[in-house]
Amino acid sequence: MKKILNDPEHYVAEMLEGLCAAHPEYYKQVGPQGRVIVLPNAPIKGKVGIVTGGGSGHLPIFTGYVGKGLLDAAAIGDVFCSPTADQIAEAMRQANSGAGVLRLYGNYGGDVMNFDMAGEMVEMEGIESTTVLVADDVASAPLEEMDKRRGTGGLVYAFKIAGAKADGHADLEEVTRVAQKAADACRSIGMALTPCTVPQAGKPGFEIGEDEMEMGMGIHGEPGVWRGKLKKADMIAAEMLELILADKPLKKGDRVSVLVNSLGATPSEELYISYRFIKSQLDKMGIEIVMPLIDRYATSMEMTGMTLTICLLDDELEHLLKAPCDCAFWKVGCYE
Amino acid sequence: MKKILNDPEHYVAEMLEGLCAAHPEYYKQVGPQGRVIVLPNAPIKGKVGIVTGGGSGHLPIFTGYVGKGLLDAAAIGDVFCSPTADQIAEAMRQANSGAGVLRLYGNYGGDVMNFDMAGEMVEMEGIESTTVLVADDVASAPLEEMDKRRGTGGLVYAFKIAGAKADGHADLEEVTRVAQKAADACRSIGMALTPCTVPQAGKPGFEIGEDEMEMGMGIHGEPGVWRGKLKKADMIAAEMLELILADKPLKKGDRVSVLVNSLGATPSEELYISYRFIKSQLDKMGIEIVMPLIDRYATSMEMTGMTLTICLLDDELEHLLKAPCDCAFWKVGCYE
Amino acid sequence: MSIFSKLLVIVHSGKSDAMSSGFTTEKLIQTINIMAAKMVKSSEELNQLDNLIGDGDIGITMKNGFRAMQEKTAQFPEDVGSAFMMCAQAFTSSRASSFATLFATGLMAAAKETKGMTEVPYNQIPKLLDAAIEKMALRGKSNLGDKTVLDEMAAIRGAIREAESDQSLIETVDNAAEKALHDFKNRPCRQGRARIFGDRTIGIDDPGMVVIRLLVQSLRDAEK
Amino acid sequence: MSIFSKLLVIVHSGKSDAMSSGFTTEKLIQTINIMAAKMVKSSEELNQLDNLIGDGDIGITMKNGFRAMQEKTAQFPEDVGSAFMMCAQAFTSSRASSFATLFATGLMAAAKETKGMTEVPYNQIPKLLDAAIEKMALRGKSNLGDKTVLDEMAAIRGAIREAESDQSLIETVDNAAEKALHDFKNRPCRQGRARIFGDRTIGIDDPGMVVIRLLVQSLRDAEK
Ligand SMILES: Nc1ncnc2c1ncn2[C@@H]1O[C@H](COP(=O)(O)OP(=O)(O)O)[C@@H](O)[C@H]1O
Ligand SMILES: Nc1ncnc2c1ncn2[C@@H]1O[C@H](COP(=O)(O)OP(=O)(O)O)[C@@H](O)[C@H]1O
Ligand SMILES: [Mg+2]
Ligand SMILES: [Mg+2]
Ligand SMILES: [Mg+2]
Ligand SMILES: [Mg+2]
Repeated sequence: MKKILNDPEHYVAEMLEGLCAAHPEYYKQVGPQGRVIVLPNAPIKGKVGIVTGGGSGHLPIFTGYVGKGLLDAAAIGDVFCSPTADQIAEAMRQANSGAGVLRLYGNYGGDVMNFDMAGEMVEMEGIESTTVLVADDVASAPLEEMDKRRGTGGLVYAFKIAGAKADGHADLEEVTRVAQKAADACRSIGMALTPCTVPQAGKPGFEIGEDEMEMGMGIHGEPGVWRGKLKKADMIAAEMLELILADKPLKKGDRVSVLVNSLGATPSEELYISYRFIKSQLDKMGIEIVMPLIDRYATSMEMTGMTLTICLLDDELEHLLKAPCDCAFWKVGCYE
Repeated sequence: MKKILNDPEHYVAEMLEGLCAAHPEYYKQVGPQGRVIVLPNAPIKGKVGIVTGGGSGHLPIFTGYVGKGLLDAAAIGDVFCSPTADQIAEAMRQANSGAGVLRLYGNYGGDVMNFDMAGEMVEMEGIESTTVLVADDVASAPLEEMDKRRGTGGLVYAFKIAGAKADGHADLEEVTRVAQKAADACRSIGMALTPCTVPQAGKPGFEIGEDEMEMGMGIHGEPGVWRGKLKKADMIAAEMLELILADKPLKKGDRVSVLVNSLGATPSEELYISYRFIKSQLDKMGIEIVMPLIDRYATSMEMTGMTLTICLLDDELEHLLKAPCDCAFWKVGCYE
Repeated sequence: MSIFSKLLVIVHSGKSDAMSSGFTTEKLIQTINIMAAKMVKSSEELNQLDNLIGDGDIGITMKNGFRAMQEKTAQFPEDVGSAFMMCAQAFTSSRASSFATLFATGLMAAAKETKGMTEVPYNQIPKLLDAAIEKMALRGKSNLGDKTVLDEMAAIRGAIREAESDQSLIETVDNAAEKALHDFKNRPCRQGRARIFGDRTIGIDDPGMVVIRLLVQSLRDAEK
Repeated sequence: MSIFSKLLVIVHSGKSDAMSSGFTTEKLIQTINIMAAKMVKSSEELNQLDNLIGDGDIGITMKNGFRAMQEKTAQFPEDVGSAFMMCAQAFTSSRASSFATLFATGLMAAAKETKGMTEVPYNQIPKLLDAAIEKMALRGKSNLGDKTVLDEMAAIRGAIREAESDQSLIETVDNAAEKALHDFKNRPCRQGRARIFGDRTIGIDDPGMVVIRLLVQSLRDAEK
């Protein structure tokens, strides 16, 4: 295991300690086992709180997106493990100013159960809350079973758009509505070239041949659509785009944002090579790209591979996407 | 070679095409073979132009730091190869508004020769220029031969600080002075766990055992101080800090910025684990950390490893470091 | 006669006995200890199984979860409901995973049913099991037949109902547990991480079902 | 008699001959073609050598550089100086690397010396070589003895000066080239990427020196 770490048991604790020490203006560590990260000035009076959570190992997701115009709190589990219900409940308490809390997270079984349980726990304390699940990975279930799909790059758009809406002091119903709208607007697909290693496991999560790739693989190494010889960048991008467009057709004149996201080891250079092709295809179709995101937004530690997300915009979503936000990993526009 | 690319011969061209297509507000592609990337509104009237250059494969370095409050133009070579003198000369022409041009780049033999040659070329055209070399890697030569050291993370501080100075419309002499001051204020050291592959070479740049690390390794895989068994994160950080402090002692009350930089594959989680320890050590010494930078600022594609840079600040450098800047990879503060 | 056997005997016969008229906190602790030993021993095997169609952690979950419960037993109150609640809390807070959450959900259901009781009549045990299955299904948004922990628990519940005699009860339950595993082996998992593997889960035991099967086995072995 | 041999003979004797009174653009093209073939053939071997103590690209540099020059030969003007200048430009613009820049610097020095001449008297060749070495040393901020291309060129320059007869000149130069390589083999590289490898470069030929040695060899072989 080629990782820079101390005891694998302390991986998450030390990571969070470093994160909060580096950026105290964005992240405050509280809650059971210190697994709740909250905006230092939360809860913000009159503002709907947005809470997320999930496993560690995906920075900037989840914790990293706690910030202005983004999330108010996140509950963070071990690497690739859900946070516990009481951690999530504490994140919700921290985020609640009385205006209610949106639970906004990815559709993974363990997370759903714990977020539901947490919701029930704080409900008894009088905290009103709603849920929006991001389930954007088209490779994880067919269209008929959309509700079984897992969440991936779409989380980034949902965080940004819901965060901007809450920033404007919309009420819980409105924030929930746009969060759901953003989640519904996104489709994603991933591909991987090499696995990553969960520190506590000590060995790679899967094996794959020296000349192989897997199309449609999930961010924890969940099996995808096919595994075979590594293809050329343009072929890969073309297929990813095709899989997304088959699921959510786009037409001339549509405006979309595109997220070309590295799973960790894949360098920016390769993301730009891929983006180049994706843009050329969308150009041909008469589809306009707005605010493309090309970097590491949702990773699996040192996994090699990338995900592509397309978010279909309308005026409302575009406006919210372009609104200011500020966290250690992502800044849009300016707060003044 | 597990890379997402088309023809290795077109790696750099396609990468630049994607970069400029994604962020036309920051990057315009001009010059011989399209290897000059320039701010769309350059040259900026009355402003000293800052030009850098170097090999591809290090994003955000070099091209990525063309932006407001940063660089005006960059000449970019093949992966790990210097740009040509005529590309550099063209970058200088593009950046020159008449206020002169600072050539600010890393101390690598090939680059120095080509920047010198370019300087001579444009001198005949009446473009005034100066040179500041960043040579911050303490592992690459002993203190007595400082001028032989290569440039690494210190480039980021030099770009930021010189860029802010030029942004304030200081003259060439002043911009050159603070650039040199920033370069002198930085010390860096790297370590690597796995190599990266130059696309045109098709195979990893070096070999290293499954349980080995190399301390002091350069960003192109240049040999370091020692190679041996992979140590724990805190031991690695302690040794890196020690090597830097032996070269540039710090005292109680000093203010520094710290850059913990991933070479590519090493995830943010591990950077934060390392930062945690570095901060605790500096805290003990009574040294204050200002604006820590913890991310991928200077990479070697998919290499696993990290570099540590310490930049000793005075009021002037701190002020310039915190001044606004804006490029696709790094935003500080706000332009309004 | 072991606690478990006695428990099952009495559950089945529907009559309480003078010596041990019900399930107490003390008996809960004994049960936990028996099961904990089995989970520690089987941890690696369970991880390996979960690794085939999941993330390879269910063994850690069970080991940590039972250890966390054991650490709390000294503070267990006489109130069986509160003791069950402490079990649930210990189990979830040790480590979040689908199974931990489901298991804790089941324990909470039992807690609700037994709140305020220092002795739970054995014949109420089937009710606890029913409550647990119901709440766990709600929590997991899953149905019987999805090849999950629920199917194994339902099989046990069924065996208790149908056992022909008091003496054969533990054997019947144990056989039912084994049979359910076998019956589901060649069906696909339709919940949790395993779902995504689809037909590749055919021929592989569901890790959650195996956990329950092992817990039953630990009680049967303790009786021998 | 080959061009190169004739060139050396005349350089050495200091007298020009009627048939071929000097070095012309045409002869430059012939020389480039001979050398280009050698560089194409040796490209992989040179890369491997550079890989030991550098970045493994000097073979590509030379192959591409000579090909770039060949692509320009059709447009070479009669003015030898301008032709040399076009060589320098072709060489640098094809690919930047230390060696390409140094080689181009040398070609530019030659260009300056021969500007406006359609025929360069052979006896001026040593002057061109001197100018190239001087400018290259300035460009590389390096000294003789650093185990670089400069040392190989200096050895050749020295051999021309000391050759005992016209006929033996090409042999003398070739031997000197070989000897210089041998003499420096067990010294450490003090410039370029190789410098960082320090004493590990002892026992390994400097790639830049080997390039020059191969170029000389190609001319000697062409004469046979
Ligand atoms: N939605 C669900 N409903 C019922 N049982 C489930 C559900 N999801 C998972 N399980 C059970 O949990 C087991 C996996 O537990 P665990 O390894 O803790 O999951 P994970 O690591 O994916 O969070 C499965 O074998 C299955 O029996
Ligand atoms: N500063 C220098 N002065 C003289 N010669 C140099 C210098 N740097 C490199 N060289 C020569 O160039 C050769 C390496 O060329 P090349 O492979 O193109 O370098 P790089 O790939 O490092 O840019 C060396 O073998 C040496 O002969
Ligand atoms: Mg599991
Ligand atoms: Mg798990
Ligand atoms: Mg080289
Ligand atoms: Mg090179």
